Amino acid sequence: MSKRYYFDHAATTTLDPEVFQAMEPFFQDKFGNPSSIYQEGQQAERALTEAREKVQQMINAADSREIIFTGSGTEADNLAIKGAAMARMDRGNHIITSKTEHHAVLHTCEFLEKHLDFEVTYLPVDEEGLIDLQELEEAIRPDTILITIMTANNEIGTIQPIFRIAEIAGEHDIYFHTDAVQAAGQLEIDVQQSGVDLLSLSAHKINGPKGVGALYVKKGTRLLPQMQGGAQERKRRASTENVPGIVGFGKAAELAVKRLPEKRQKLIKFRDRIIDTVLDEISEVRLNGPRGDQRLPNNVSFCFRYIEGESILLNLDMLGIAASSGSACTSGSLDPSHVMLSLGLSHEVAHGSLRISMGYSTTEEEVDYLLENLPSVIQKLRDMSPLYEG
Amino acid sequence: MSKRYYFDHAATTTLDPEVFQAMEPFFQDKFGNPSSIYQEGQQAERALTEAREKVQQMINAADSREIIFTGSGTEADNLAIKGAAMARMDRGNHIITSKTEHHAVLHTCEFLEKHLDFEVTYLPVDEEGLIDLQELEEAIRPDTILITIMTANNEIGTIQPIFRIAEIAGEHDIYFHTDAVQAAGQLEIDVQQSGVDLLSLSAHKINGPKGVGALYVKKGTRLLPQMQGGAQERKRRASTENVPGIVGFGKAAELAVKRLPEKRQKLIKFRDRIIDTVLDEISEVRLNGPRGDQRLPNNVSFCFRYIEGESILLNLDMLGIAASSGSACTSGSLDPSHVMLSLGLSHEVAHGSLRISMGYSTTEEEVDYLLENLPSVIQKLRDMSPLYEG
Amino acid sequence: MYSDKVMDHFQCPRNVGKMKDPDVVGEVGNPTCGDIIRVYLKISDDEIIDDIKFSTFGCGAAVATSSMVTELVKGKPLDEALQVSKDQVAEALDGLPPAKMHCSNLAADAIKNAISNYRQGKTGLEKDDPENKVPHEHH
Amino acid sequence: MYSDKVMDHFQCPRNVGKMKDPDVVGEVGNPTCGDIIRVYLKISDDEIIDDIKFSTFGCGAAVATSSMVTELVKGKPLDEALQVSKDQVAEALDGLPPAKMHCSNLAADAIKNAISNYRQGKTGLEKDDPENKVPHEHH
Ligand SMILES: Cc1ncc(COP(=O)(O)O)c(C=O)c1O
Ligand SMILES: Cc1ncc(COP(=O)(O)O)c(C=O)c1O
Repeated sequence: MSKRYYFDHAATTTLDPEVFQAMEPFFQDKFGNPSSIYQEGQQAERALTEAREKVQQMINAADSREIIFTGSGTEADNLAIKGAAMARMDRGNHIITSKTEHHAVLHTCEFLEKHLDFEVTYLPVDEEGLIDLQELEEAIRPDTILITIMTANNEIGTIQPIFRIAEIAGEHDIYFHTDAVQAAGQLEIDVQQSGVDLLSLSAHKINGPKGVGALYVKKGTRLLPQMQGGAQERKRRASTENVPGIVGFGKAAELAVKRLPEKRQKLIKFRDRIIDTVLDEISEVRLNGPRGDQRLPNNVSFCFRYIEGESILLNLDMLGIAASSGSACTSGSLDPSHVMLSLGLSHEVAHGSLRISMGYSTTEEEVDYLLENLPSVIQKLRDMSPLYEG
Repeated sequence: MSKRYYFDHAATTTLDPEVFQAMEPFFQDKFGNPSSIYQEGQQAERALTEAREKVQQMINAADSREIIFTGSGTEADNLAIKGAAMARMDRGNHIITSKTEHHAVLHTCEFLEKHLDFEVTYLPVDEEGLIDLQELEEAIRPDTILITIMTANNEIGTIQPIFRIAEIAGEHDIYFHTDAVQAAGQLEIDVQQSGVDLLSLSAHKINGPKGVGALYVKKGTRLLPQMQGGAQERKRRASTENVPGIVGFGKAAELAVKRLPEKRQKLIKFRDRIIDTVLDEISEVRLNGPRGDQRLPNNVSFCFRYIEGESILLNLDMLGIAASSGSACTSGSLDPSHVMLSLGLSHEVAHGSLRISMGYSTTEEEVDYLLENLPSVIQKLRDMSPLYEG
Repeated sequence: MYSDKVMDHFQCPRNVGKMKDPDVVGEVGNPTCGDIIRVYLKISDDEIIDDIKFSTFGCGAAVATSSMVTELVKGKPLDEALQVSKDQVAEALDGLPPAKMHCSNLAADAIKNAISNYRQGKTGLEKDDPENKVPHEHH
Repeated sequence: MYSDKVMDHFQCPRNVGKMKDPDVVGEVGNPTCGDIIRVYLKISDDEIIDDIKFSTFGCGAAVATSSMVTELVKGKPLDEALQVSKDQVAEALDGLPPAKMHCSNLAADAIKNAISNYRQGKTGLEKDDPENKVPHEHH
């Protein structure tokens, strides 16, 4: 493979060498089962505790026991929503979420509607992807038991007003879950200050390993476990623990905290340069999501008219650039991304979306290369589009 | 750590060096998300396909698409049981299982009883841990939709008559799930010949990585997915795939198949030698589980009267030996293992259980060492027991 | 995901572009689905496709199948061009991913639409004639 | 899981063994729970614990707490020995895992049972006297 320019850090990230180093001993040397009482087991158990404390610190939880390790960010979302909903069925069966949540949240809510008789309100968003707090308040009913709104959107980078949502939820004694999978490593997360009850994380988005996630569960929050079996994770998530994976998550969390200020500054600069340059050099393009502080530092999202996303990606790939799109062809369904459609875009426009997402390792030179090559790719595709008259 | 003698392969195994080698490139180099259409993603996707084919081959499934990768053996059990039960609610709500299943099965059944109005029959076992096929037939009702009986028991090594159970289930159009987590790598598994509908596996029991499992789902079997989100695993298990873990599982499956005949022969020899020697040299000891072909090649389980399991383990640990017990102290509950109690043992006797489980790497020298040291540990503890008059 | 042949046709599409004065055009698909294929034909007096161009809004498969179809029908009599099927196009490209067989393999239909227009004496460029464009239905 | 001190007392229990002719014995626990602790005492005329031995059926914590208790009370007057509490035992061992605090930390109770037997003029070895043995209740 010749030189690659990776601009899809929101999809997944490479494992940081330091993280790999931290994990390595736990594959062969320190391979014990943490439930075992002999040396190998106790060693593994201690490693879990350390990792738990590092994840705790990343989100400033009060106690490391508030962290449940899971097998993915998706599982954390499923556990939070099903677990809280089923635990609170005695109080009501209404859930509030938004239309731009990740499928791990949306499809979980739909599962509860379809199979367990819950009712779900899907809040609309404005053209920048923000929910309206007044609409949220109006959607609250006496039987509302859970609000789940993501901290930051994976496609368009919109940051929701989490503190205010937590406050509103608290006033009505409603649990508040937030999917912070994309926010972690990009923003400071402080569960005590924000007052959320449940928060999902995923290791592979912050240069940690794939196949490990975590759910923060504030002390006292009722949660019905969704994985039955052994007594692991204080009986809240059965399964022999993925020790190397969890150790890697801990290390990745530690690095994420350390690197945040510098990374943030760098990526905001790159982000704004990409946005400015593209809006300047390419016609008939739309920026998806807000500008400034309400946008994730590492996310850029455009819709280019008259062309289709997969074709953009394949052309970029041929040039060594990896990026993503919410076009139907890449979403695994017939429709383009539900996030794009929620912004009020037509199908045609939504098909032409391109997400550029950056990470810790992104360099100026990579951004240069992207900006040099993107305009001609767009033009090439427009030239072969029957919709483009230019 | 000085030289260790690891006799707890049923709890977990060390990662085979070849497996580690197979996984390693997928952490940093080939880190793409399999859902991505650019090179990095497609490379990861191909690796998943290869791993799936290797797991397929280990159990002789007809099609690799019948394999769903999960985050653990526990998750495979949960998905099989909840997924099949919820998919078949239109046909009935009765499930049959046995009293000696792993908690991943038992507690999942209890979850369905408690929260989703299913009814569960827990079949008793005889003193060797075998279910009675006649009792199974008698337990079948018109509304029985699922039978879940493990292939081989994790504590006492009893192998259930899977072929016959599958036949009985088939005659009544009942789905048959079997937890083969402990059987894999020890016995030949052939899902086509045995006719099971659903079968659970876990990588870390066969020198693969922790945090990866798999569920075999025979083509045409209805299954309601239990993890909602993206379209991974053909929409049956959402989550970004644990690519290195799955690749490792594939390699471990390949090695397990290759090594089975030789390993089997070796371990049966060791197993029978341990059983014979202990029964010969130590008084008032009970072998748990059957002898011969109905017992897993790698499992030995005893109850030693007058003494308690955790104390045995700690003493062995001090001598460098790692083993396990079903005593209350090690089970995380107040009662000793439900498996021991199901055999009809008293609490007192059940507390004194010791499981010795072997693996591919077990050597004759390790067995020698164990047999040299076990009798004096037992005697030392008996000498300090108020129950022992000897 | 895509065969080398598909990627080759995507990377270097044959006969791509808009034709200044075609005898007839055909079009299929719609922007909502994310796939539109338009073909421009020059047809000789004895009903041979003398020249062909295409323009496509769509994914890799849509571009590659368009390119392949133009290769398959160029120089052929109309009756033969009408025989070109989706399966043939996919086969000539060493196969397509299952999800792409239906949605993005529309180029043969565009040819049929063009020929049908031609035989009805239309150019396919008349405004507001619904028959000019074949919408693409999802089943 | 266990502190070094616990492991030390487990590995080399102090005062372990059965006493040939004790003045009194005390016992607590039952085999169903998986923990029984028996203590054997020699008591001087001025009510000092001159010698003590224990035997234990139980886990690591049960053995270590038994060992520690015998050290704490040996040479002490009975009234002082009665003051030894579970928390003191656990503390002297640099702590116990939470799950072990209640179930396996019974040795102080065994001492109390022995002293109570002694003061009632019993040896604690009488057969069929239910008061001789303190069953261990789970809450
Ligand atoms: C916002 C958001 N939530 C949840 C997930 C799911 O996490 P995972 O891939 O670990 O299952 C992702 C990424 O895929 C995400 O971007
Ligand atoms: C029989 C059996 N089933 C299920 C499991 C659970 O598998 P995992 O540890 O991968 O969750 C185990 C082992 O823990 C087992 O022995």
